[in-house]
Amino acid sequence: MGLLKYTARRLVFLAFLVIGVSLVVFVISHSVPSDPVLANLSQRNIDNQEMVDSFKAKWGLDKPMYTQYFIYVGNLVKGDMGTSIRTQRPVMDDLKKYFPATIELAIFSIIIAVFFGMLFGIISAIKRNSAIDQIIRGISVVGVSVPSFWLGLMFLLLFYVNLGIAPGPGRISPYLAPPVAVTNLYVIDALLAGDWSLAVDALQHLLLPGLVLGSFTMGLITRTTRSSLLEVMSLDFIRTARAKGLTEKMIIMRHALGNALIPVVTVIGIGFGNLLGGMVLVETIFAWPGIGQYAYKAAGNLDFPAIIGVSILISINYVVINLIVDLLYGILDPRVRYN
Amino acid sequence: MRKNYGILLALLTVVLLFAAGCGGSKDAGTKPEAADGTKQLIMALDPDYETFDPGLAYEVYALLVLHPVYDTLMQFEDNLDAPIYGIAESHELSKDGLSYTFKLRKGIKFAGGNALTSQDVKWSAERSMNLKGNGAFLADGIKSIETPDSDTVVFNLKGQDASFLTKLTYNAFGVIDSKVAMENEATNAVDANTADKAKLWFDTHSAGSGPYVIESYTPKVEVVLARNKNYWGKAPYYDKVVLKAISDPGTQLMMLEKGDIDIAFNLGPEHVKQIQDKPGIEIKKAQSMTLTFLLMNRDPKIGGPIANPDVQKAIRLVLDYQGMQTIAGEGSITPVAPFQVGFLGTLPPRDPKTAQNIEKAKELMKKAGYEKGFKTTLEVATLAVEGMDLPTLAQKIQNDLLQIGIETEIKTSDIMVALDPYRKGTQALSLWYWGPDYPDPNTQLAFLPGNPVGLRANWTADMNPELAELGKKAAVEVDKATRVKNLEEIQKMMDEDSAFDVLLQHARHYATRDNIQGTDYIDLYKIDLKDVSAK
Amino acid sequence: MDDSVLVQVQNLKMYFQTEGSFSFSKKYIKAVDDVSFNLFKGETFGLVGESGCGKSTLGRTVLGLYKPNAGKVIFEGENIFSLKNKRMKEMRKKMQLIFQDPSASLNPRKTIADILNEPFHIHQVGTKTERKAKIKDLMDRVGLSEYHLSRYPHEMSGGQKQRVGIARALALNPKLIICDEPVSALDVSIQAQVINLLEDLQKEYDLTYLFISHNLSVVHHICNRVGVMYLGKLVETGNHEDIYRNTLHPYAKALISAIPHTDPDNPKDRILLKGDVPSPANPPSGCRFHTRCPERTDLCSQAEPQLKEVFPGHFAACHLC
Amino acid sequence: MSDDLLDKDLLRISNLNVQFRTSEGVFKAVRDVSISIRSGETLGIVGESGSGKSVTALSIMNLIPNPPGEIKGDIFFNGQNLREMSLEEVRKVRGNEISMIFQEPMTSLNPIHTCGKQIMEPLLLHKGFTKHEAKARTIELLKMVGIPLPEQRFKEYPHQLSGGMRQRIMIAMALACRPKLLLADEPTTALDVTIQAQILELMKNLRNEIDSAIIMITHDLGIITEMCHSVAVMYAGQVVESSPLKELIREPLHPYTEGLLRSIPTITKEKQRLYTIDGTVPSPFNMPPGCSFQPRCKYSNAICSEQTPDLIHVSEERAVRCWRHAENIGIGNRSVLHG
Amino acid sequence: MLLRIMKNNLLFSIGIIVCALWILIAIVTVLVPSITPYSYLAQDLANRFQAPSSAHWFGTDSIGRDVFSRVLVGSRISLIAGLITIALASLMGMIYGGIAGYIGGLTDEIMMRISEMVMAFPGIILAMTIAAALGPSLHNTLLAMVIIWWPNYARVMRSMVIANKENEYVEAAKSLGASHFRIFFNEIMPNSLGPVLVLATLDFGNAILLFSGLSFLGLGSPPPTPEWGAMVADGVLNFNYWWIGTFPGLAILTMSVGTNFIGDSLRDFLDPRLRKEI
Repeated sequence: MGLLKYTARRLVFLAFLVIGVSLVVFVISHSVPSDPVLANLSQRNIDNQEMVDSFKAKWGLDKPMYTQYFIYVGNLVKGDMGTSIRTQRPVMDDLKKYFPATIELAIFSIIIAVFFGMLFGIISAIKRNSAIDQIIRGISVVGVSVPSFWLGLMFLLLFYVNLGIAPGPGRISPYLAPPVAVTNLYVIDALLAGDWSLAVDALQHLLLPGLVLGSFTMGLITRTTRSSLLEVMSLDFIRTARAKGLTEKMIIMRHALGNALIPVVTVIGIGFGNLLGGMVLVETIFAWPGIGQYAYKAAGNLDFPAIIGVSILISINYVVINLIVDLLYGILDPRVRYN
Repeated sequence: MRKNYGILLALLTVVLLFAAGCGGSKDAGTKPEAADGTKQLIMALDPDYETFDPGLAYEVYALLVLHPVYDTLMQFEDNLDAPIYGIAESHELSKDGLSYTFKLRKGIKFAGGNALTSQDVKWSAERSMNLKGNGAFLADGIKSIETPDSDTVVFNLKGQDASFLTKLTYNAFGVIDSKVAMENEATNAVDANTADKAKLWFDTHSAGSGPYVIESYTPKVEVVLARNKNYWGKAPYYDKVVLKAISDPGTQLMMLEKGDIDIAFNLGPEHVKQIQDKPGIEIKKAQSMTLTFLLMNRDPKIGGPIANPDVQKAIRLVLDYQGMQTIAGEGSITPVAPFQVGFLGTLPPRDPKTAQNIEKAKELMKKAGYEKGFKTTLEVATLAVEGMDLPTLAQKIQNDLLQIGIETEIKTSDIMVALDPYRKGTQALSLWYWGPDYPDPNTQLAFLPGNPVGLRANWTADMNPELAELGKKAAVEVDKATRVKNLEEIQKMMDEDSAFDVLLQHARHYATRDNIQGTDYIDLYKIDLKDVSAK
Repeated sequence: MDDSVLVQVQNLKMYFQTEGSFSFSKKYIKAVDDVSFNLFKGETFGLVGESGCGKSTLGRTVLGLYKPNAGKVIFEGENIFSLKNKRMKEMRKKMQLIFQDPSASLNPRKTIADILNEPFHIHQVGTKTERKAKIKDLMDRVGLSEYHLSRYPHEMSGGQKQRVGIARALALNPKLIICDEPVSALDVSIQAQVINLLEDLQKEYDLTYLFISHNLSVVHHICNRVGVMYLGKLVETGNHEDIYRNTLHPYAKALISAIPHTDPDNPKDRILLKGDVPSPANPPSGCRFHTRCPERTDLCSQAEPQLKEVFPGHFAACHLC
Repeated sequence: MSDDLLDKDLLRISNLNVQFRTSEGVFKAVRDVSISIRSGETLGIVGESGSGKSVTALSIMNLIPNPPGEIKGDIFFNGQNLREMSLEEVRKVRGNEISMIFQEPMTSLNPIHTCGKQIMEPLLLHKGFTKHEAKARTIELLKMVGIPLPEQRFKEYPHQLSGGMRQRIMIAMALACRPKLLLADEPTTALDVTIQAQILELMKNLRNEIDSAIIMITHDLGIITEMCHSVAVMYAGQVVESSPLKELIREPLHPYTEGLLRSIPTITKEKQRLYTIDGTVPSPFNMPPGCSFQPRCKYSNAICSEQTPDLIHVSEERAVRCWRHAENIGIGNRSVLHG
Repeated sequence: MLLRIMKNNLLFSIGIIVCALWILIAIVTVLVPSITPYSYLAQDLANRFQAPSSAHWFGTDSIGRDVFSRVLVGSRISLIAGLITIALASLMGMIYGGIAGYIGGLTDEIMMRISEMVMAFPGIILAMTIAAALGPSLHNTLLAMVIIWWPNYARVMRSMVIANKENEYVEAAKSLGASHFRIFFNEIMPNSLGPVLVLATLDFGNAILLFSGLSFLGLGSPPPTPEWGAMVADGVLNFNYWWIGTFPGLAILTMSVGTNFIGDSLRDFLDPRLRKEI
């Protein structure tokens, strides 16, 4: 009951969010000095009033703002986000095309980040204040502090150019054709198509950008796991477990870790959100055809239908991730369900 | 439960990493042949195309893709002076210079199997006109199109046009299989700009008669062209051409070095230097038709002190063209006026060593009453022109202008945003680039006072009536000798008085693996893909 | 009412909402549910009960810190809930609060001097020198030295902090002090010191105490009259002697018998209650104590007993009395 | 020390010293504590907060975190010195032969495991029970500690239970392996008066049933009076008096004990001004010279502030750490328990 | 206190030293511009793309400017950007969150939903849009960053205020008749600042990172400002001259690592849960 109610409330918020986000971009789009009409016609056509008019009519730019907004929301409800001024394609189609690439990378890097982050965090907490703890803390802080665009550059220089042990930018090697699009996640599509070598190739291409993108989240998770585990280890029920005669390993595995994971889940959620933000930079460096590059181009060109589309998508994503995190909370922490 | 998930996750990650790490070390470095023996060309470029609808596409790289897909009546081979026949066999120009009659080659079939007729030529051109896309202006001069028979097509013009044959080389006149197109909701009707729904189809399919067809298009990733089995001409060497979208020149360079790609097309002059001595790589250089110029507004309300013609002349004299050519890279030159070297009638470029005259510039500043200098804004779009970063050049200009006391603040913005004030003519001082709309000097007349680009500097015809008048004459002149004379005169006048200072005509730098050939630069197409082959 | 009454509490109800403000089904915790009693001038009225019975909420509501759902608190003839802001601020001077946790009730970022200056500052009382003298006097009264003034709360012991809390309460010369578990966080040896101090101050300043505690021994020691609370209700009130020697309500009996005694030679019989205190969000029907009452009858689960005067001045809310 | 002494005592602590190194310096939480308890006996340790009573109990279980804590001294349990055992061996004793109940039933149970699972844990660990057997025994235990509907409670999480119920779970857990010694560290302090009475009653009943020795740690002399046979009074880390209960109540020997007894208000006492012990407990970092209680003691004289008194036996069963009694008995008769 | 933490914490000491060094560099290069080996603006086209050498420690860039001098001068921009963003965002967030937390109820609910909306909004896209629309400049970029950033502080501040609101010393002030204003600013605020300050220290590095990311995308101050992110972008353009991008990148890294070391250690130090002592 509580859970359903909670989920329903989040979904209502989601609707408000979509309206709010689109409204914000709409207001920005109409308060900027630049004119998207002029920005998107060729040098010649700008002098042709007929062309300008037909362009404006096509995008509804000749109507007042609130009318445009209502038109937009009306279409949005029908699943139509309008047409990108820049790519001249429906925004929805663009998003469908670019988003899977981003999601594939994000999922991969979150897996890396969670695995190493938790591993490092646990080691660090167990060996608190030892040399290895200091080293891990150092690494995690560097992970949080390193500029991703720079790290990507360094990784490519080192592993791709100089050592030749990693593949270059892009989702797959240039000489390979992408797999038949089913999910648009290349690794999965390649496996579905039974093309093992293509799947491996796609995985290899995920490695460097995944590491770069995941470094921040990994640092965050390491840090949180460490402090959360330390905190839990100082709680009374750990003393109870010790008094029962459990070994330290049993205490950590059975009693501490489960409790320590709870705040880590939040951080994973935050990290996932951050990934989508950090995408812009990493995708630029690794020529990754994802939503980040799309958003970057859209923003630079004041392609407002696309900007609204991306913003809504990422906002929804944020809410959905938060919802998942909250639901996970309920699974990890039995107290939540009843409060 | 939880524990099991953890172990599963760990195992999965380890396996993934292992697979990735091992495979990586084995595969990187060489481009393996496709298993089935198909020959494949891979070119990396920083594309600007957004659509492959021949009626709408107007981007710089659109013709790279569309030229080998859609045949045109006229085309260029290597020399931009004179177009040669494409699918036209011959043509006649009426005495009044207003009517072109073309005979089509016989027996040409579209990739889909339909025969190509004069109807298709007419339909395609009309569709372009009515779609009112960015390239539609090329057809502005056309009054009507007639098709007396299936292999004859007649273009009736509104007025004489010396560059009409050149204009026909554009994709706007690319011949589409009208039957296939109409099946996919295309139309050539007057209301095509709203009624035509074929754009999305054209993005990922093609209906042309060229040597290649569009096999697939993944925006921001790649375009794959496949051999057209019905092609009427000599079959191209490669079965497949893959155009990889890789925006970063450094990345292109890396991939070329690794052998992952055959052509790295967007290299800056500096990248080229890096790989000069690397084995397996061939460096290509060519004169590009792209200009970089400084716009100086003539309207005192906008330009302030900049609007003063003496100040503008002083700026032309104080700039260090030699330094700029260093930045733009080897092969770049500085034309006297906005007419590219390589076009009919263009004067020899400036000698960068002697072009700079700071003393005289200072005198002119004094004469204009700005001996102490002034402050202004230098607007520039953030992009690279032929591998040269425009903001970098802006910093060089900023530095040079300080010598006559002009302090500039650089204002950068994205190209699409910067275009707005540029077109409205509200920029005082700005750095811009220009590529010809079609390979004919007439396209450059836009820079003259009263003409579209001239007006962006608020340089109206009454400010230099003589020059404006000469420009009007040059536009319609068809006699070659008179054209040359007129054009030369215009350039000389613009050297004396102009709202523009042409800084650079760029060189195009790119590189290929040294085992391929036929990759010479043609400004219109960049590279004619059908001509590329292995050595 | 005669002049001897300082405060009349009439039918006070204080409910707290448990669900968020957007919720449709609002749930309430009935922390104080229809409570009436009087406080006489100069007396110490003890309010006892287990945690969650609403005694602290009652104390704070009497002080006007909460806005009750119903009822009145008449202080010297005025209902404090109908007072305007300015008048209420004046009224604040007359009643003060001493807290259970001496470390939580002192702002950790202020020195003792700052803390004691605050009442004067808020009410704009006295000049700087007057305030200084008054603070010095207060410190003296509660047994602290002048050098403590520059300290921060965390630099002092629990007992000293509680003395500061008492000094602050005394600053504005109140008539009523509500002592909310003032000694339960203190060690035994310190507890006695503070109890003695409170007793001394009462005599000296003619104070009335509302003394809230779960410790029946302490209440026995310090109070003239006692009220026993259970689940938001007052179940028995009366003189100290009435309550301890002639207990009426079964709950009060159990409570008193549960006190660990210090006489090893006379172990006494104990009334052990079954189960736990029900949730105040969902109290039992009828008599709220009937679920645990060893003497319950059928009537108890149906009708709610009213507080009635069984003996003169000795009230109880039980069907059996 | 004679053999029969060892035989009689289930647990004998001698010369226990525990100190903590903190950033503010070293503080001695427990100083020269010697306590012994026989099977079936209930010993009360009473003292104010910071007197070292909890630390003493935790030291028996070797639950003092090290660092910062350091334990010195001997703890004989069943004739074996726990201090000389390896950590592994100590673990086999913990929760098995010695178990412990903590003050806060709220925080001493792991919130993410069911009550049943937590009670079963020592059975599986120490007794080698199968899960099935352990469950049967757990239900039995739950019944024993008076929990209604034990099968249902078995599956519930701690937060679903009231404080009193949780403390019963703790007791069931502590008794699971039928320990020889039960340490109860303020088991009722966090509970309400009526619930406290229930729990004390339960413990009294169980004591008769299971025949373990109990060490009851509390600050409440009332609880000691109800539960214990003998008492050790602690002040500032030292045992200042140890005695059978009745004699202590009747005739306290140490001034601190006397003050403690007299300063507690009771409902049996006449209303009169309370006796007070002046001053406060000294800071563990800044102990007064000589007797720790000397600054607050009304009997103190010159020697008290110069020399620390030893814990001396005034009779077979009574010992006190005070110069008054040392002098009364005379130097010659002093039987020093240690040192 | 500082020295005491430093003594026991290697990472903290490193952080303090690194940050102090950068602040020193920033101040000295402002006060004595001639201290850099070259002017950060001086172009020397004859000596462009020089590899690191004794003449140019970090080499030269595409128009022959000394990378070392530019990295040194660039420190002031990153520091100022971090400082202003954090200061404004925390101030705004503190007031907003403080009000929401103190008033509570429906107001709180609505205010928090709004801040959540801002948080859900993809920050970097908002920043890019603002920068593209208003034109890239330092203050537009900072404006965008503040707009993205404040909800974090609002959330922390709100939870602190809600927690502190329940404190007995607040009730004590209320019972003395203190006004809401006084209670809020005198009792609640000072005690809620700690976590916000820790967050601010931790965030400082993040702000520098975001700022450099935006300037990497060309959304910072216009050239020739020696912004580190823009310099890395320059390095990407001139890929094979590794020094152009590597050194400014290292500068961002060290500054960000330094502040993170400090923030991390401060949080550990100030978090009583991690300093539990018996």
